[in-house]
Amino acid sequence: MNNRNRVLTVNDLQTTFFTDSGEIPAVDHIDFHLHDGEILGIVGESGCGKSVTSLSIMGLIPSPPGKIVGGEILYDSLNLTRLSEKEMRKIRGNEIAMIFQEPMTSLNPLFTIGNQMIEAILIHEKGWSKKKAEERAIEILKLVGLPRADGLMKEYPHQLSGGMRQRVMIAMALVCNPKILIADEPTTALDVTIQAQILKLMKELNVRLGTAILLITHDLGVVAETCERVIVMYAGQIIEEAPTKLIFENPQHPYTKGLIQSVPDMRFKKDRLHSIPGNVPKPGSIKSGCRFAARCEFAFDRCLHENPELYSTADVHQTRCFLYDEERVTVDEHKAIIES
Amino acid sequence: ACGKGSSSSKEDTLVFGRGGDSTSLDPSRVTEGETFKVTVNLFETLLNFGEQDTTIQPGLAKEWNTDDGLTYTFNLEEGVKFHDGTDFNADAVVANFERWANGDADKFPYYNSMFGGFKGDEGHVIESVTADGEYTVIIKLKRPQAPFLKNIAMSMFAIASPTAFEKGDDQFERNPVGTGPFEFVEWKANESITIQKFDGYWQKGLPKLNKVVFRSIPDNSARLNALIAGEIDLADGINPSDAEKIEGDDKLQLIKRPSMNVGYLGLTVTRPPFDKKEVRQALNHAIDKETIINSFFEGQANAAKNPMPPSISGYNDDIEPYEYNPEKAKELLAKAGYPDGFEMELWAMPVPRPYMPDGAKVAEVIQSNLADIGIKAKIVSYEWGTYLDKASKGEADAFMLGWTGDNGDADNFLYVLLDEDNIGSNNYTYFKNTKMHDLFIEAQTEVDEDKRVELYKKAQVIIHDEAPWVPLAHSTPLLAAKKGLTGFLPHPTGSDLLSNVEFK
Amino acid sequence: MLSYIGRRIMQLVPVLLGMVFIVFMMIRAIPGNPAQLILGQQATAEAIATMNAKLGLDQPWYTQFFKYLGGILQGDLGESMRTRLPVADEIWPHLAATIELAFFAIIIAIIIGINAGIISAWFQNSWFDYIAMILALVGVSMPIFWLGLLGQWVFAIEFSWLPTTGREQVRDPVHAITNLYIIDTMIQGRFDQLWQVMRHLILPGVALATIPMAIIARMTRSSMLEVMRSDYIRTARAKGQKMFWVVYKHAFKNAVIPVLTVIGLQMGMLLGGAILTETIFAWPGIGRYIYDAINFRDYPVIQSSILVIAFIFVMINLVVDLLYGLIDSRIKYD
Amino acid sequence: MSGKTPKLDGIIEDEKEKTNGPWREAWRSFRKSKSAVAGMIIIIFFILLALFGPLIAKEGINEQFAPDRFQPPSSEYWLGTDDFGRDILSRIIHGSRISLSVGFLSVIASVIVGSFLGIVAGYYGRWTDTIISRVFDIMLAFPSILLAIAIVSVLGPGLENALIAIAIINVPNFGRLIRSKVLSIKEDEYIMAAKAIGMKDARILYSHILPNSMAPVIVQGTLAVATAILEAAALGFLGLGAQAPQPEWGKMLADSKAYLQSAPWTMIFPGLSIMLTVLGFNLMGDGLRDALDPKMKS
Amino acid sequence: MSTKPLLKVENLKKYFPLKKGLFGRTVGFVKAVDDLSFHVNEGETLGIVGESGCGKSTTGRLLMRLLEPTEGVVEFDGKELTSLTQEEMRITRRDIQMVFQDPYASLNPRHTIGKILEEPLIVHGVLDQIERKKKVKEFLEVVGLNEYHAKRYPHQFSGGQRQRIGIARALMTNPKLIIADEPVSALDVSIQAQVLNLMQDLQKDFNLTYIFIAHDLGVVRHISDRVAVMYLGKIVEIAESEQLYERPLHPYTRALLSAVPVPDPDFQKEQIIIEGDIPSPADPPTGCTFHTRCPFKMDSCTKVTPQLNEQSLGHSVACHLYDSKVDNDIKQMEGSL
Ligand SMILES: Nc1ncnc2c1ncn2[C@@H]1O[C@H](COP(=O)(O)OP(=O)(O)OP(=O)(O)O)[C@@H](O)[C@H]1O
Ligand SMILES: Nc1ncnc2c1ncn2[C@@H]1O[C@H](COP(=O)(O)OP(=O)(O)OP(=O)(O)O)[C@@H](O)[C@H]1O
Ligand SMILES: [Mg+2]
Ligand SMILES: [Mg+2]
Repeated sequence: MNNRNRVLTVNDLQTTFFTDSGEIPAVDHIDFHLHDGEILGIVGESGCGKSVTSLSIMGLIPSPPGKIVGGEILYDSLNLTRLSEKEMRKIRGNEIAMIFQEPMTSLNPLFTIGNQMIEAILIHEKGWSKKKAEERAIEILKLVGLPRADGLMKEYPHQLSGGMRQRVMIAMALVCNPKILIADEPTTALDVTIQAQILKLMKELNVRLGTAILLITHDLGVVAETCERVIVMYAGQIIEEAPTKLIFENPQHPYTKGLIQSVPDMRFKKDRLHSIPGNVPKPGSIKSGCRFAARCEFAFDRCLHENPELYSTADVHQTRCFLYDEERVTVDEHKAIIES
Repeated sequence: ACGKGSSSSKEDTLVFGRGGDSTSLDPSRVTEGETFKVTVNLFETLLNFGEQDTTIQPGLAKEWNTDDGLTYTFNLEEGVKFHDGTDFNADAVVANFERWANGDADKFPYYNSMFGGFKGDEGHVIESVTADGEYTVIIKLKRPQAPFLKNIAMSMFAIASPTAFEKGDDQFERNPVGTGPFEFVEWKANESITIQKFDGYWQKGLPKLNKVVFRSIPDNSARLNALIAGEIDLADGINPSDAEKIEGDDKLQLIKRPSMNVGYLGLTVTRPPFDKKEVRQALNHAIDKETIINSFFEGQANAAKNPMPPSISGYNDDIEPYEYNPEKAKELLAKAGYPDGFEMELWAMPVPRPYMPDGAKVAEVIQSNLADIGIKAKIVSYEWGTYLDKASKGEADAFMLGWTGDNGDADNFLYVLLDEDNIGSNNYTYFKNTKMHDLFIEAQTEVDEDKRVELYKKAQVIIHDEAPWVPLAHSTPLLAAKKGLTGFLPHPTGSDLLSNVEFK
Repeated sequence: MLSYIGRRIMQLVPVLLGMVFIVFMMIRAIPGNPAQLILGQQATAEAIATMNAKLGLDQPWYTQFFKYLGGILQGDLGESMRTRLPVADEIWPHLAATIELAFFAIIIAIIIGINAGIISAWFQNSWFDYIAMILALVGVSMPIFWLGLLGQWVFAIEFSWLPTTGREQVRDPVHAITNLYIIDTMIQGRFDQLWQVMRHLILPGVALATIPMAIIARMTRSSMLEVMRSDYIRTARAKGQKMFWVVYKHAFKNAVIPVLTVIGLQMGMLLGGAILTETIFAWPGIGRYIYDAINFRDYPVIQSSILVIAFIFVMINLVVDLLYGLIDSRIKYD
Repeated sequence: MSGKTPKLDGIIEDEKEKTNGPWREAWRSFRKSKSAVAGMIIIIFFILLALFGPLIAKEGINEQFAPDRFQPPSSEYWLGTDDFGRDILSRIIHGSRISLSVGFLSVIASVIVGSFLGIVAGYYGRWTDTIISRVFDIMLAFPSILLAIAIVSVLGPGLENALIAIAIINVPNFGRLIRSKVLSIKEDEYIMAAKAIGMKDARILYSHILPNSMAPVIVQGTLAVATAILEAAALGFLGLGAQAPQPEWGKMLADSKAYLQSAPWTMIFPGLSIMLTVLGFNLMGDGLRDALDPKMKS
Repeated sequence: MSTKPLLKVENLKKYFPLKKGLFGRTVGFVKAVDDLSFHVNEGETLGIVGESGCGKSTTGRLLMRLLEPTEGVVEFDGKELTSLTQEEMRITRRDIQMVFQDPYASLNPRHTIGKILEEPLIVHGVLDQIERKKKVKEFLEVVGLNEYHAKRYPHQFSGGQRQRIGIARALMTNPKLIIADEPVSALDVSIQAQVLNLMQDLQKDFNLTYIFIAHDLGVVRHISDRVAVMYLGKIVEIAESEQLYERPLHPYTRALLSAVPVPDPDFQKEQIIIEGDIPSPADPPTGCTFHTRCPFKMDSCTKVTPQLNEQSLGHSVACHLYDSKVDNDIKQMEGSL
């Protein structure tokens, strides 16, 4: 897995919203990367910064009030944070495409599907004739499993069901064969049976087209079924990162553990759910110490004053928790002993 | 016809800005001045007024005479043609009189009031109008009517082309055909009326202008602005306050219309406390006419002491005006039983009129004058229609109003405005005096001018003493024109003949 | 669609009937007698009585009302009491004058207002946004009669750049065909006159345009801001679309409906509400016509012209509603 | 595990902040908007002027002093004098009383009548709704200024009648607003919740629906004061509103428009006063809308 | 747990008329709830699941008569609710309370929490002012909030706290039955667990009966004793929750269960992905409403509407596969599943 190319690398990214009521560090020093052709999941509760991360990559942070204040986003070796709006436009939709949570509102209600598909093509394929673009649009609509693609071209979004719209969104994202597809909670608004259809489609496309997918979700089930690797976010930070299997078998961060335990499982009945006390904090509301300390049953002194780093506990497993800092502590202690 | 004037290099189109549009172009059917302003140039009357007064001059009739004041003979101009080519002759005149006499008050309101009714009516003055040959017309009256010739000279009794009006009255008032120096071209409602030189006009060399456009600009200041900007050449209804400025402008000239009007404050004698003569006299003493004239007529007026202007024969100049004297006024009030004054409504005119350019403001001065003698006056105003209606019903305590003479006869002021016969119409004060009434009736049938003058002078003494009015001013209505405009002689009646006007 | 229009017009009937009734009753409540006004100060009591009879004013109100209604149903708007002309003939030139002015004004207002609103929303919180919005606020707060007078003073009198009043150069009057002078001069190929007509439109047009312009700008801005937050705008940008097209194609089309509503309402307002401008600029329009008619108690004129204006007003709304459907296929007319 | 006792949950990280009601909250966000505060300052300025100005302005408003006619602004007459030689500043100060009271009173009257009709129409629906809505439709199909002119013609010109006319023409605006508000609040889930606890209709109306429709009424009301002032001035300008010698701004404008060129100050200042006051209300209305309308809140 | 039915529903229907045109002609009906029959025993939790628009919320509202049913009988605690007058019903609402999906929208933004909680007591005229305040305080604590929260407004709380307030409000009048319409679907996972636990605790403490509406099958299983599965306004299957999840009978239930992603990457499940979308309730398919998407569609499915049949004790299903006539076929089908 490691020998695969990194198509996207995020280093120390910081995105802050400068609002009337203060600065909100919605994304607070995050590092991660996406391999060629993999499906990487990002999970976390509402407001933890998942969408802001993805919008930062796309260069679509609403500004003002938002701004990328630090770090870099490397697409291959191109730093996206440095690009001009014009250069960025060439990347968007062409190299990196994105689909959003709400299929109901993500399509412009006043233009036909065809119009919006063709637009997406012509933006990047300057020399194409309208006819050619239309053919391509129909081809790709068929690819995402939409019946009567020809007819759909002339229809308006409101004439389609939610599942169909999400398929159109995916088709629109794929028209230019992007390297990366960012999917921000693509199925949250859909019914389970429809969700299953869409997830299946995304997996198929990932295999067929080799598109790397960054799948954002808050549903651990979706992650378990779809992703190879998972990032868990909490209050603007990555708190754990590991291959999917590892996360579920051996969750390390107390929050990840709690999260996994608090989901009612359909397969069997738990007597009582585990519950993490307290509320999900807003980014920036906790100034010092570990963001999770206040809700953490294992919290100790250090947690309240110092923010832990991401500690690698295994080759592919990283956790932001002092509980996994033991090694270092011991090393430091050794040093101290030797020096004395 | 359009676009005709645009090419010629000599300036021969006059744009005359005025306050309102005409309602009709058939002068016999309306009573309103804006119509006559136009029709006086389209039509002619048997007799004319003087250029700037109301003396009787020849018109379409070059001579006229009467022996007994009952039979009048008119000898007509020959070779005159209507704009439509119809010949003007005695038959045409008869046809016009027949038309009027067979109408009703609704159709020909002025005929009704000037000649006492229509054919068959008891009060109808005209016995018959007949042609005696091509160019002689004989008018017989039932009884003498003193101002008869003046009446004949009024612009409403203009002679129209029978061919034209026989097509129908309603059709005619949109397409007027007369013998005047100008013929009708176009009427754009509320915007402009265009008339142009009548090539077949009988008086050689007239008119001097090729075209005249009457343009309605309701707002006085806007009209002046248009004049300054050169969009119009002549503007009626200039605010007295602008006079100084116009005189100072070397591109403009100020033109004064001879005054034949009176502006007054009427006191409704049926409403206490104005039923008391002393109170009415007190008001006469209390009001500072000088300030009013200086401030709101900008000096373009004379203080009034009688209900008619001095230019009209019969004016009594011997009358001593009530002096401005608040103390005396207070005394009179006390005598009448109001030592501490009282409260009253003071009705202010909502619209500017030549005799009262700014009623509301004058009312404010009067209000403060009255306050000086302890009378609390509340200024009330209705819009014009209501104002007249309510005032004529005697609902006002004191109201401002005025009158512009139609034919320059004393009867047209005194009888119309103050006689008991006109209570409910133009006598808004409800003033009644038998002695005065008798004088008026006598004067109406008296043909001897000197005797008439005496009668009216006597009447004025009575009016002065009874004081149903506070006569305020005889204003000089102002016009302004472009510098090069000559030959424009404004007429006291407000109907200005433009045939001599030209640009230099 | 056609049946929708038909139904809408059917729904109009009670509104218009109600209006006729209200206007009818209201103007009869205005004190003052038309006969007196027609006949003038000199009129005798009997003349007034004859006149009343002739005008039918001596009949009970319901007889008058139903007579009037009956006339309207036959397309007869009555006859002016003052000028004795059929109201239908008289109305058009006045209405045309106002329509020309109102259209000119609304077009200025739309072009400037919409673009100012769009740009303000696009560059929210920029100096352009601030200045445009302050101007817009000043615009809605403007007593237009004051603005008109000042404009007249500065541009027509002090600098003589523009004519002070009227619709045309009176010395060279436009030959009226449709009474819409812009069209008339074009039909006749008189482009010199067209130029003059346009010059006459500018001052009153701008004065009249001020308020709608400001309202449209504000409405466009807020509607655009709302739309710009929506998901499909993000989608359009994620496709790599240029901001210009995102704003003018995707966002504007979605933002335009409330703006259209406002435009429709304002246009209706301009048609009848131009009285002040018409007074100041001696514009021979319908507002002035009605105002004079009120002063003269010219009942048929008041009734009919208000009816006509209201009818146009409601028709504008209908057109606006139909436009919604053209823009937004989700809106169905059935 | 801490999940055992639900009582523990939720109270962590709950600092005891002050209670902030929605009104206080609105006030906070209102205060943040510079333009809203500017608007409020303008209004307060004019209100103070109206209340105390007459004490300061020593010149009588109606004292005519003919020798001082048309004095340009000077140290003696800050804003100059008019055609009666009256001090324009004093008249403007007194005029603020008229404009503000016409603005406020007419709007209050239309809010009361409009709310009543709107609630009846919105809450009871059916034929009352149909009738009331139709009447509103009819009234709204008149150009408002024409309607005002017609009403004033019926009642007779004068300040009180102008006020009544303005109040009448604004009734349908408020009526519709309230009606639509009532209709939309009726569908809100907390109304469902109130019904679910067995609340009576009347109580729902006055304890839930009314308070929640107040915010837009306040916003609309503030903006309506602005238009009312403009309308009053327009009527004054046409001679149908305030009568002489009342120093109403619109009337002052009309009285002095003849002197635009010779004494421009006579009309510039009243016009400015109208514009400023109206601007103040518009600014404040905008600020209130942002503060009170939850839809605009981010 | 007693087996006495607290609530009995028979043939409950709600058709919303589709209006059209100037005079509001009715041109059709949205059959939001179409012929439901079920019962809820005292002290138990009945879960109702189904995809969006299938009529879950409508059912909930019909039970409280917040909507008037088109047809059918609701019997609560021996009383026939559907025949009560408005006033009687209003009073009866003391005993049936509701918890809503969107905790923010269901709280009046202009009232303090104290007022919101006190209101049910005022409305039903129970207790005097002092006692009411005491009870408010008590119940705030019951749901894990604090006394001082009474002075605050809804917008000052987090989603989970608001939902606690919603629950507290429902408890104020000591109801017997609580209808919870998706009470946790707007909440985050970790918060959801808190609220579910709270609801379970309260059920024990106050001997409550729940009707728990949700679309999350995991949550429903966790909290329910029995579960009803709805599809297009009809119950297609109802059973003890163990039964339903372990041995689902209806093809829709199976598809639904198989579609739920399981948070366990190692778990291998049968994948039945049903094609297509839910048809519109305004124009439901004839016969079995599921036949358009059913992998086991038979001829009879397009024509005959299947009735709920009890297959084993307490386990009913509405599917022609289980009609006795086609008993043989079932066995074959079962094999192939
Ligand atoms: N336009 C904005 N202005 C101010 N703050 C913002 C804005 N957008 C996001 N934030 C802040 O950034 C934080 C992260 O938001 P983000 O949308 O990334 O959350 P998320 O993880 O996607 O949540 P969800 O699951 O609800 O979509 C939020 O807490 C929010 O306060
Ligand atoms: N007042 C109403 N008028 C008309 N149709 C309605 C009304 N309320 C609900 N419906 C329709 O009835 C059907 C069932 O709605 P309901 O709200 O009960 O579904 P639900 O199962 O609760 O869905 P969700 O999971 O989205 O909340 C839907 O198709 C809806 O459109
Ligand atoms: Mg998000
Ligand atoms: Mg629901």
